[in-house]
Amino acid sequence: MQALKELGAPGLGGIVLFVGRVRPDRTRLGRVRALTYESHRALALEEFRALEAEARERYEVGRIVIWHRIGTVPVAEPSVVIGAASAHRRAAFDATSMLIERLKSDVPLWKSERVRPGRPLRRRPSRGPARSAG
Amino acid sequence: MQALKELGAPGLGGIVLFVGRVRPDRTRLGRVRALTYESHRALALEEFRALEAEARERYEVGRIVIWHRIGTVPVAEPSVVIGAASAHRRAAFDATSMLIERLKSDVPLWKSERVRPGRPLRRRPSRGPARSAG
Amino acid sequence: MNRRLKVLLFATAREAVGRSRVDVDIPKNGSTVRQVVALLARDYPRLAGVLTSCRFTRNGEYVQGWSARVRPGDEFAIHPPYSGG
Amino acid sequence: MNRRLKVLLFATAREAVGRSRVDVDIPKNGSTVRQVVALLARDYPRLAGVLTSCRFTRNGEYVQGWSARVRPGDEFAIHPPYSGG
Repeated sequence: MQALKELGAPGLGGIVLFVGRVRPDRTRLGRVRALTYESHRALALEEFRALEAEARERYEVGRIVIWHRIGTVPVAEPSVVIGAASAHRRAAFDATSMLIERLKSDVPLWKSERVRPGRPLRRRPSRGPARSAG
Repeated sequence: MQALKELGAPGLGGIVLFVGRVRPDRTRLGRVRALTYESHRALALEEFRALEAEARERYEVGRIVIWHRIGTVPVAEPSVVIGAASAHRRAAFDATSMLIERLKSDVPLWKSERVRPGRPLRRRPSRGPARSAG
Repeated sequence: MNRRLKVLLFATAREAVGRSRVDVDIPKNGSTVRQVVALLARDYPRLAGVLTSCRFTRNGEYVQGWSARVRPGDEFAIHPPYSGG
Repeated sequence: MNRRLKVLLFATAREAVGRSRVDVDIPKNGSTVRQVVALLARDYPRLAGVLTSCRFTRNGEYVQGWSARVRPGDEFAIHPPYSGG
């Protein structure tokens, strides 16, 4: 995966990667089949830079990857990838965890649900011998 | 990467992956160019199973991957991959972090260093005009 | 003389207005955030309920307080609560 | 009558002995871990310094205490401190 390659600087022993994927949650309107993400692009990129700088200041990390898809992301596909590489694994865990928390609270990104409307559960009128419902 | 595929069960939104790689550390004998790992194989696999069971008991995790190379692993290549997938990212972070800590303390695995002996720093006897050292 | 304020709308704010951008006219010496927000709430009633939970930015910087000023030519953005990830 | 104890050696223990497995003869009614370890330290003097920091297993289970018993046919393993990852 591309993120792993970008984190793969020599000398950095520990890589932690967080991958967030679209879950097929049930909602009032049906089951989520995709999420659509939008962003205030310039500001979101600025926040990514600020978060990366803060992670570097707080933790002894080398490379950092912050990546978020915009547009429609089908269920089970990744919407966000965050990773940090460091000489010591604790720093990579802490930085990655901080970055995903802060991405959710501080970066102008929004999801909206694209659902498959629930079909009512009903039997088809049957004629003749019983058949399994389609 | 294979580990990400194995963690990719539908319904599990958060995947955390730890990748540990061989670092080109300096030692008394020279710079590490590879590590060689050995294991008490049957017992190590048993410990992997026990750790996975413990992670499941302590954290709300779905799939878990624990993978460790045995034999010679060159510098910069991964020696260990640990991952957890869960509906909630905190559980995946905690399980992955616990698993790598416990792998290091509880699993019969051993590394030994394969180093490149340091070459003494010396000038070659020069004749005629100066040339860059080979 | 440009008296136009460019307003960017995202997520629920965009859905309430039906567009991702609207332009509003403001006095040439500027206006407060409070006045701009009142103007928008009047013109787009569905937006009113959304605005209470929003953050605002002006030219890519977060706006501190309702008395902050915006000027013609600025880019003013309305950010509902973030939900990335 | 089998009186052989199979001893597996890893990492620094293996290096001290020069082999990854040695067989030692023990009494047919078994022996204590203390006795086995003393026997090995005598036969392989370089192993003595390593043994103090080792854990031991018997047939894939960790041995609790030096008085635990091993029997002919068992697999006894010497584990220096782990260093995986």
